[in-house]
Amino acid sequence: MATKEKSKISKEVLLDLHRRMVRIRLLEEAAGRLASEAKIPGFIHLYVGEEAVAAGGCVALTEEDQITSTHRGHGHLVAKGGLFKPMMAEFMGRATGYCKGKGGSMHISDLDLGMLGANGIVGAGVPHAVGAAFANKYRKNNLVTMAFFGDGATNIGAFHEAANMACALHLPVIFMCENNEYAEYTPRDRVMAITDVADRAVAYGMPGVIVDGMDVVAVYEAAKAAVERARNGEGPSMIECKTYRFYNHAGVNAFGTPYRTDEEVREWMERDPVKLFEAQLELAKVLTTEEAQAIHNEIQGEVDEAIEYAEASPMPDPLTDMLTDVYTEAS
Amino acid sequence: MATKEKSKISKEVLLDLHRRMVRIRLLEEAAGRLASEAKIPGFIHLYVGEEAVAAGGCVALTEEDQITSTHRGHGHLVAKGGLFKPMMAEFMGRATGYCKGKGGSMHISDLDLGMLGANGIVGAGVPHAVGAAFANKYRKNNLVTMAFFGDGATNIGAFHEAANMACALHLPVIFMCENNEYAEYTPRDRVMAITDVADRAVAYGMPGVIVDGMDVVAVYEAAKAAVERARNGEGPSMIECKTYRFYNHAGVNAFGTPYRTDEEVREWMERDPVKLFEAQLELAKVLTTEEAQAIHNEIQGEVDEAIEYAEASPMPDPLTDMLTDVYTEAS
Amino acid sequence: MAVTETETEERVIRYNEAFTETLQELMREDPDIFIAGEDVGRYGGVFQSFAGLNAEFGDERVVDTPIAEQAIIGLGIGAAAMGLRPIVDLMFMDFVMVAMDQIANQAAKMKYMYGGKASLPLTITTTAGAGLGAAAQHSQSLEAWLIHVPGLKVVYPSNAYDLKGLLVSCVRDDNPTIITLHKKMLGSKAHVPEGLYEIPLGVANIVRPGTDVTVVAIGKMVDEAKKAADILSEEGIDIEIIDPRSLLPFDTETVVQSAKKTNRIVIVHEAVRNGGIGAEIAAQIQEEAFDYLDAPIARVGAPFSPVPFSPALEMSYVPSAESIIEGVRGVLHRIA
Amino acid sequence: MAVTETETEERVIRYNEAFTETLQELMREDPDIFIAGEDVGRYGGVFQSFAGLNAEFGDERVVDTPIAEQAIIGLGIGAAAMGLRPIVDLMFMDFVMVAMDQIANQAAKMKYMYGGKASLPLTITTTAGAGLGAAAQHSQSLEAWLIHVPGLKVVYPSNAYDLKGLLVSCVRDDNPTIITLHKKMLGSKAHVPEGLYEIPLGVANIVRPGTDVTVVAIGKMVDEAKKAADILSEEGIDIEIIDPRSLLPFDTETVVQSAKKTNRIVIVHEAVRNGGIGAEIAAQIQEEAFDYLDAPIARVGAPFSPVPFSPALEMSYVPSAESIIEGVRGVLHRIA
Ligand SMILES: Cc1ncc(C[n+]2csc(CCOP(=O)(O)OP(=O)(O)O)c2C)c(N)n1
Ligand SMILES: Cc1ncc(C[n+]2csc(CCOP(=O)(O)OP(=O)(O)O)c2C)c(N)n1
Ligand SMILES: [Mg+2]
Ligand SMILES: [Mg+2]
Repeated sequence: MATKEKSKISKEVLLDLHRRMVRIRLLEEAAGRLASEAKIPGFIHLYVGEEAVAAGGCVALTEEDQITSTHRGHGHLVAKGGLFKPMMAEFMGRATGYCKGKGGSMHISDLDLGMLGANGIVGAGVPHAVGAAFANKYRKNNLVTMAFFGDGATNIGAFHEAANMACALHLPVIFMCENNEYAEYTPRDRVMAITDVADRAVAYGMPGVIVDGMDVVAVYEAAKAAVERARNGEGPSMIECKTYRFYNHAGVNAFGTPYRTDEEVREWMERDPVKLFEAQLELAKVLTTEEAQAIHNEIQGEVDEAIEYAEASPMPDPLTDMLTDVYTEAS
Repeated sequence: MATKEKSKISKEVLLDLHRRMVRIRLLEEAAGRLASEAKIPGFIHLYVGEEAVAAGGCVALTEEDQITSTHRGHGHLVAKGGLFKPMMAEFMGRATGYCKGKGGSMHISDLDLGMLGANGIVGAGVPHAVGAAFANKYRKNNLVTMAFFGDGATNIGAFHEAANMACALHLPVIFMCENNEYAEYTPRDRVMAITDVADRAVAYGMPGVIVDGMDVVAVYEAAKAAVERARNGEGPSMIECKTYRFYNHAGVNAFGTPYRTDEEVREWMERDPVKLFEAQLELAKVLTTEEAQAIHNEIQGEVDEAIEYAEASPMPDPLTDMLTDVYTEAS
Repeated sequence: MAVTETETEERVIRYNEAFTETLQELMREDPDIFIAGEDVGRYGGVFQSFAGLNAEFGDERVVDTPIAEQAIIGLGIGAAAMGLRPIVDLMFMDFVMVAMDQIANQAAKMKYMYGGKASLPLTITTTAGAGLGAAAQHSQSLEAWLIHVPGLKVVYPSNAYDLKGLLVSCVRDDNPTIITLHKKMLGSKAHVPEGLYEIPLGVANIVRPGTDVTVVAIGKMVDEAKKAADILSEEGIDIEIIDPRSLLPFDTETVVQSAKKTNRIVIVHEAVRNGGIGAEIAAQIQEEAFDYLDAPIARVGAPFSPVPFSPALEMSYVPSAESIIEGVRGVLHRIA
Repeated sequence: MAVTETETEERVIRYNEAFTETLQELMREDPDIFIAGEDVGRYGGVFQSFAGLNAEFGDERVVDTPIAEQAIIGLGIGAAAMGLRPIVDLMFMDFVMVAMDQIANQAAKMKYMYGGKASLPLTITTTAGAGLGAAAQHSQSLEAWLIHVPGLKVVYPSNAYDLKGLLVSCVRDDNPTIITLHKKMLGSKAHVPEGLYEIPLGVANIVRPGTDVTVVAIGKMVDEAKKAADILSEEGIDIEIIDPRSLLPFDTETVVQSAKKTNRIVIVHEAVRNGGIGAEIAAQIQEEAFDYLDAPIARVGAPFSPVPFSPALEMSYVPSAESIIEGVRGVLHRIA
C-alpha cells in the first residue's frame, strides 16, 4: 500500500524500521515461550502483531525524544532502543533487569532511553507524556513526546484530561493509538459507539488521522508528519493505527478464545506486519529473503544470549533490595 | 430569535418557561443578598443569567424524568419543581431544609422530584445521570435523564467516561452543557483549544447541537428534540447552551473582577434571558408587562415567605442529628 | 432448596465458584440486581468469577462496560438512587484509585449530604492481594483507606463459606458496600451450602479459640494465621484467631473480649503496615482493654515499599505464617 | 538577604502570604520550578495564594490548567521525570480523590517500579480542613490515606513560619511531596523571616514543653491544643504539645520520648477518627513506650460522618480546644 511512497524513504530508514520490528517480534516470541514455561512470572502482554506501530512511531523520533507506554510495553521499549539483556532479566525478575526486578513486564522502562515507563493502569501514562512534552517546550529543546495507548484506553478519564490539556497548552505531543479492536476480552463495539478512535481528536482541537497499523511505512510517515508538526510548535496530533494483537490479551494463546473467532485472527495474521514489510522490501529490492533471514538469525542469537544472561543473573535480595528505591535520598 | 417558532409552542408551555425562569431569578437574587449579609454560610454559586438553560431543559421533561446537577444547582432544582421553603432553609443550614442542613447550597437536591443532587465535585454528577438512565432503560419506564454540567466540566475525566458509556450502552440521556465561557476565574480559551463544546459529541457518537442559551425557547426546542430521541430509544444527545453567569463564580459581584471585563458582562446582561423572553412574550401578545409584573410580585412574595420560614426554622442539633443519615438502617 | 443436609455438608466448592453461584442465586431472586464492569459480561470476568451469568441473565443484567471506573461506579450510584440494586466490579482493588471520588465523595456521602433521601443499595466487588507477580499496581490491599470513609461498609471474606454469606449481606444491604476477594484465594475450597444465607456485617468470627495470644487476621492472612497456630500449638502455645470479616462496621467487642482473655495481641494484614487497618484495630484495643494488655499490640504487615514484582522479593514482602509466628513470639517474650 | 536580624524578627505575615512569598523566592532561585493548577495563573488562585506569580514569571512558569486533576498531577510527574521541579496545585484536598491514581499509583511508585531511575522532584500543594461551611466535599482532611503510600512525603504546617521552611524542603526534595495548607489558617499570622530557610522533613516540633500530658496535634489542631494548654495550665495541668509537621516521614522518636516523660497521650486531628492518622501514631507509641503509659492513648478526631454543612453541626463536628481538654481529662482521670 505504501510501496509508492517508499521511494522517498531512505534505505537506511527502511532497514531500521525492519530491524526494529524483527527485534520486537523475536523478543516477544521468546518471552511468550518463557512465560508458558513459567520462567517469567506474573502477567505478560505480548506485542506480537502490532510491531509496525512501535517501530514506525519510534523511527520517526530521535533518541532524545520521549515515549510513554502501556501494560503492553515491551515493543515500545525495544523500538526506543531497549536492550534485550536487561529486558529479559526484568521479565524474569532478576536484579540485573531494567527495573532491578522490581517492576517486571508491566513496568518495563528505561528513562535513559526516553522510555518513561510501561504502566499497569490503563491510560495513566498519557498524562506523563503531556508532562514530558511540557518540559520540552519549557526548555525549548525542540524535543517531542509520543504517547502510545490502546483503543480501550481512550475511554478512560486520564486519557481525555491529558489530550485536552496537551491541546490547551499547545504541547509537542503525538497521541499514538493502537486500535487493536479489543480491550482485554471485550470488542470495541461493545464499549464505544464510534468506529474510529481518530474521531476523538476533534474534541480537543487537534488533527486526527487513521493509518494501516500493519503497514510500518504508513505508520512511520504519519508519525513523521505529526512529529514535524510538534517540533514546529504546531501542537499535538493524534494517529490511530488499525492493528491487531495476534495472541490473547495476556499469554500466548492465539486461537480458541471465546471472544474472537479463529477466522478473524487468521485474517489478521495474513497481514502480519513483519512479513508484509519483508515482502515489500524484497519487491523494492531493498532486502532479499536471505538477508532478511540473516537479520532474523542475528537477532535471534541476541535474544538467546539475553535469555542465558537473564537466567544466569541473580535474583534481588529481600534483605538488601526490598526497601531501596522507594525514596531518593538527599545527596 | 425564536419568535417565529414560538407559534408552535402552546401558551401554557410559554408561560411555564417564563414562570420557571422568574422563579429561579428571584430566588437567586434573594439568596445572593442573604449570602452578602452572611445569613447564608459557605460558598454560593448563583445561576442568575443562565435561567433559560434549566427552565428550557426541565420544561422539556416530565416530572418523573430525572436530572443531575452541579455546584451551581439552585436553578436546576427550582426548574425541576423545587420548593422555595426547604431550599432557603437548606441554604441557611436549617433542619427544615431539603437536606436537613447537612448539604447546603452545593448539595441541594430533592430525589423525590427526580433532582439527583447538586454536586461539589466538577463533573461527578454526570456518571450518576448515566446510572439513572440505565435504570430507566432497565425498567423500560420510558423516562429520560438530563445531565447539566458546565463547559469546564467537559475537561474532566468523569464527564468523558460517562458520555462514552452512555453512548456505548445507548442510554436515554441528554447531556446539557452550560457553556458560560468560564470555569471559575479562567476563560475557556485558556483551557480548551476548541470553541464549541458541542464538538465533543462526535467523540462519543452522539449528535451535538449548539443553541443560544439566553433564548429559553431555543433551549426548550433543542431539549424537546433530544428528549424525544432518548424516549424513542435513539440514544444520547448533547446540547451546548451558550450562556453567561452575570455574577462572579461565587457570590454576587458582577463587575470589577479581574478576569472578565465589565464591558463583557454588560453586553451579556443586555441579553438577559428573562427580559428577552418577556419582551418576546409581550410582542407575541402572550403576556403583558403588567401580567409579567404580577407574576414577579407573586413569586417575590413566595420568596419572602420562604426567607421568613427559613429564618424561623430551627438549626439541626449536633446531639441528635450529627450521626443520622450516614447509613440506611436495615428495616 | 430440595438439598438434603448430607448433600449440603458434603459440598465443597471454590471461593471463586462461591462468588459466581451467590450472584446467580441472588439475581434469580431479585430482578433489580444487575452487574456491570469490565469484561464481566460475555467473557465472564478476567478471573471467570462472573462465568455464565451473562448467558443466563442477558446483556441487560450482566453488562460489559468501557474501561471507565469512574463511570462504572457512577453508573451504580445513579441506578441505585433509582432503586435498583447494582453490583459493579472493579477488576483490581488498585483501581479504586481511579474511582475514589465516586466511591468516597459520591456514593459514601450522598445519603448524608442529601439529608437522608438517597439510599444506595450498591455493591462494589473487587480483588486484592499480592503473590501473583502482578507488581506494584495490581497487588495492593487498600482497605485502610476505605474504613476511613463514613457511609461505606467494607467486607473481606477469608474463605468460600463466608464469602457467600457476606456477599449476600452486602447485596441486600441498602448502603454502598465493598467486598474484596483475594486473588490468591480464588481456588481455595470450603464447604458452601447451596441456597442463600446471610452473615451479618459487623460480626467477627472466632476462627480458632485459644488462650495465649489473639491473632486478628484479615482476608488471606487468616489461613496464614491458622498455619502459624498449628505450628505454635506444637510448642504448647495456644492461639486464638479472630477474623473480623467486616472491617467497617468493625466488631470491636469480640476483639476486645479476646484481648481481655489472652492479654496479648498480634494483628496481621497484607497491606503496608504504616497507616494500615492494623493501626486502627490496635488503637481501639488499647483504648478498651488497656489494663489487660501484657505486651504492646504487635502489627504484622507489608514493609514500607510498593509491592515488588520479582517473586524473590514478593515472597518475603507478603506477611506469612512465619512473620505471624515472629509477631507472636514477640508479644510472648518481650524485652521490656 | 540584606535583611537585618531586627527587621526579620519584627516581620509578621499571614500563612497565605508566607506561601506566596516562598514560591516567589524559590522560583527566583531555581528556573526549573514551575507551577500549574486551576486558576493559579492569571487569577492568582482561588485563595489568592499564588497572587502575583503569573505576572512576575509569566504564563510559561505559572500555568493555568483545565479542570483535570489527573492530568495536572500527571503533568507534574512527566515534567519531574524530565528533571524539572514542578509544583502542582490541587485546590482542595478533597480533590485528591479524582487524582488518587496519579498520586499513589504513579508518582509514589514510579521510582520503585522503574528500579530507581525515576526521581520525581514533584510538590503537590493543597488545602484541607473544615469550618467554612463548605460541606462534605470541600472540607476533608485525608492525610491518613497518604501516609499509607510508600514513596510519598506528607507535610502539614501549623503556622506561617513552619509553612515557609517546610515548603522549601518539599520543593527541594527529590521525591513527590504533598503539603497541605489549612483553609481556616490562611489569614493566621506569624513571624516569618524573608529569604529561604529549610525545616527538615521528619522532624517534629515541641511547640510547648510540658510534663503531665503529651498532646500530639496536627495542622490547625496545634492552635486548638495551645488554647487547651492555656486553659489547663490554670488548673495546674502542664501540657506538652508536639506538632509532627511532617506526617510521612514521621518523627516517632520525638513523640515516643515525650510519651516516656509524660506517660499520658492525647492525639488530635481534624479528620474522621476511625482510620485516621491518630491510629497509626497511637499504635506506634504503644509499641515503643508500652511500659511508660499510665492511661490508654486517647484520640480526638471528627465523628464518623461526612462533614456537615450547617454551622450548627460543623462547629461541634470539628475538634476544638474543648474536645482536647476533654481528651486530656480522660487520660488524667481514667476509670480503669
Ligand atoms: C484503570 C484500569 N482499568 C482496567 C485495567 C485492566 N486492563 C488491563 S489492560 C486492559 C485493556 C486495555 O485495552 P487497550 O487500551 O485497548 O489496550 P490493549 O490491551 O488492547 O493493547 C484492561 C481493561 C487496568 N489495568 N487499569
Ligand atoms: C474536581 C474538581 N475540581 C475543581 C473544582 C473547583 N471548581 C468548582 S466550580 C469550578 C468551575 C466549574 O466550571 P464549569 O464546569 O464551567 O461550571 P460553571 O461554574 O461555569 O457553571 C471549579 C474549578 C471542583 N469543585 N471539583
Ligand atoms: Mg485494544
Ligand atoms: Mg463554566
